[in-house]
Amino acid sequence: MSAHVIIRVQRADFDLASEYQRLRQSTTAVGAVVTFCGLVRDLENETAIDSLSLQHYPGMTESLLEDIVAQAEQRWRLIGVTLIHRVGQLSPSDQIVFVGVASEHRKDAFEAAEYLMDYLKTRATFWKKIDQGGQQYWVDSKDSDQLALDRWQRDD
Amino acid sequence: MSAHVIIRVQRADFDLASEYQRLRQSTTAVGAVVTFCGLVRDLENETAIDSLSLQHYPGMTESLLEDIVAQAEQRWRLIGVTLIHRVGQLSPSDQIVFVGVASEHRKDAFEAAEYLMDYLKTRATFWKKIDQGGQQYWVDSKDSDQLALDRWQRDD
Amino acid sequence: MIRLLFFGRLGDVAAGVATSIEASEGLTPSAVREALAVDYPSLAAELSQPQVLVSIDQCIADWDQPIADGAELAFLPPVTGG
Amino acid sequence: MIRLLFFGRLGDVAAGVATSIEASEGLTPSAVREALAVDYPSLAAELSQPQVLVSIDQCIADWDQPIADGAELAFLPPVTGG
Repeated sequence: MSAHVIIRVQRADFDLASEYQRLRQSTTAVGAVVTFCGLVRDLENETAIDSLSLQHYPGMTESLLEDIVAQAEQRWRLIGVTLIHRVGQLSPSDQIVFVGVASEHRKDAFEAAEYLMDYLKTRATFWKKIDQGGQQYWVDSKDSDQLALDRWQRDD
Repeated sequence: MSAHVIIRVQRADFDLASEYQRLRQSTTAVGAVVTFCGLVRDLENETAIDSLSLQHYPGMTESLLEDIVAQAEQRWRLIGVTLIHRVGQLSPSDQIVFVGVASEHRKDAFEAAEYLMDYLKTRATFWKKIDQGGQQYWVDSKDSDQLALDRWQRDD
Repeated sequence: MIRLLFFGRLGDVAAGVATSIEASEGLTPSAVREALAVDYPSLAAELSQPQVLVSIDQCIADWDQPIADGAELAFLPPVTGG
Repeated sequence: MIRLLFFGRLGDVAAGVATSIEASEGLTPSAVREALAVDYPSLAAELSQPQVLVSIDQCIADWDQPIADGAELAFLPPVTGG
């Protein structure tokens, strides 16, 4: 069984409702749809941010995301997977990333969605730059993201 | 910190998009929103179903759902939680249940949403009756749901 | 009087059973089940299944917990929502 | 010629650095970094951070992997998407 996979890297915003409807209607066997939306938080290091800009490595990003989805498909029974990541300039509360998974049973959808996010965070070639009161700086990677990933590798 | 909690047991369908928008706008600190939608599957015991009817224990169901959310709030940092469960007659592909969680960081939202579903499945006073080719029968509870719950209790 | 409620498959088996029972000193869910066994042995057998829970006034209760007059006693088979 | 790409904070540090380098027999990412150290010591220091990865033609590569003529070599700081 091969899942219906959609991967997009785009400047435009996305619409949760239409992404959900597509996943829900993948087949009549769908019993569970899990979605994750990541939003731009208002604070970074406890200080308000003005904006965020996201750079990526075109071509490489998409192929890494395809790899990540293929790995999830090997671990869980998935009917549909949608992965959307925005690039360019974003403001607080804007949507950054969408992961949606449709499956027969909830466990597959929950675990695959969390796995996809953990891998995306530590593997996919995106970089965030923050503008905070006119000061621009690149965001540092987080140890917590590496730890989140390690958990799945212990299970291997 | 007390989360914005909405709990509803209703015959009417629900709209993922408006539930998501409410969760997303709980506060400007929201960085992650996880949603789960459970749908009526087309098959039960590998045979097509005609419809499903959901009975519940009015009053007790709502207070059990409040307890479940309160427990999740003790374990994770949550900004918003919405729990909607439908009752009455449903058809294949209809939405049955919605769980939405908003938090600062994704781990809280993912884990709390999965926990809420695992508890709801094994604790909340709902009963499903299936109509399959004119034959009506009550659904048996699943060992897998009890196992899903046990996992959280080991962590206690 | 104690109000009796039967949910899920128990509701089907309890079709025609009285929806209330006289209160009495020290009455428990177990005693109610035994009283029902006189006229409804198949219902009492279903209620004796180990997975069946009872609630008193919408709180999960023990089978030997006393039931106050005016309370609501419900018999709950394993739940199957979600 | 080998195309050079610097992402994230490395892009800022590499401002003004040539976007390509002459190919040569057995050239590796390590050797490219050493060549850059001559004119851009601070960039080379950043590239020596242990978390910096390299990719050749968009596949993660070893620092001592040979780079074919016409390839694309990218220097990648730790990713921070999502």
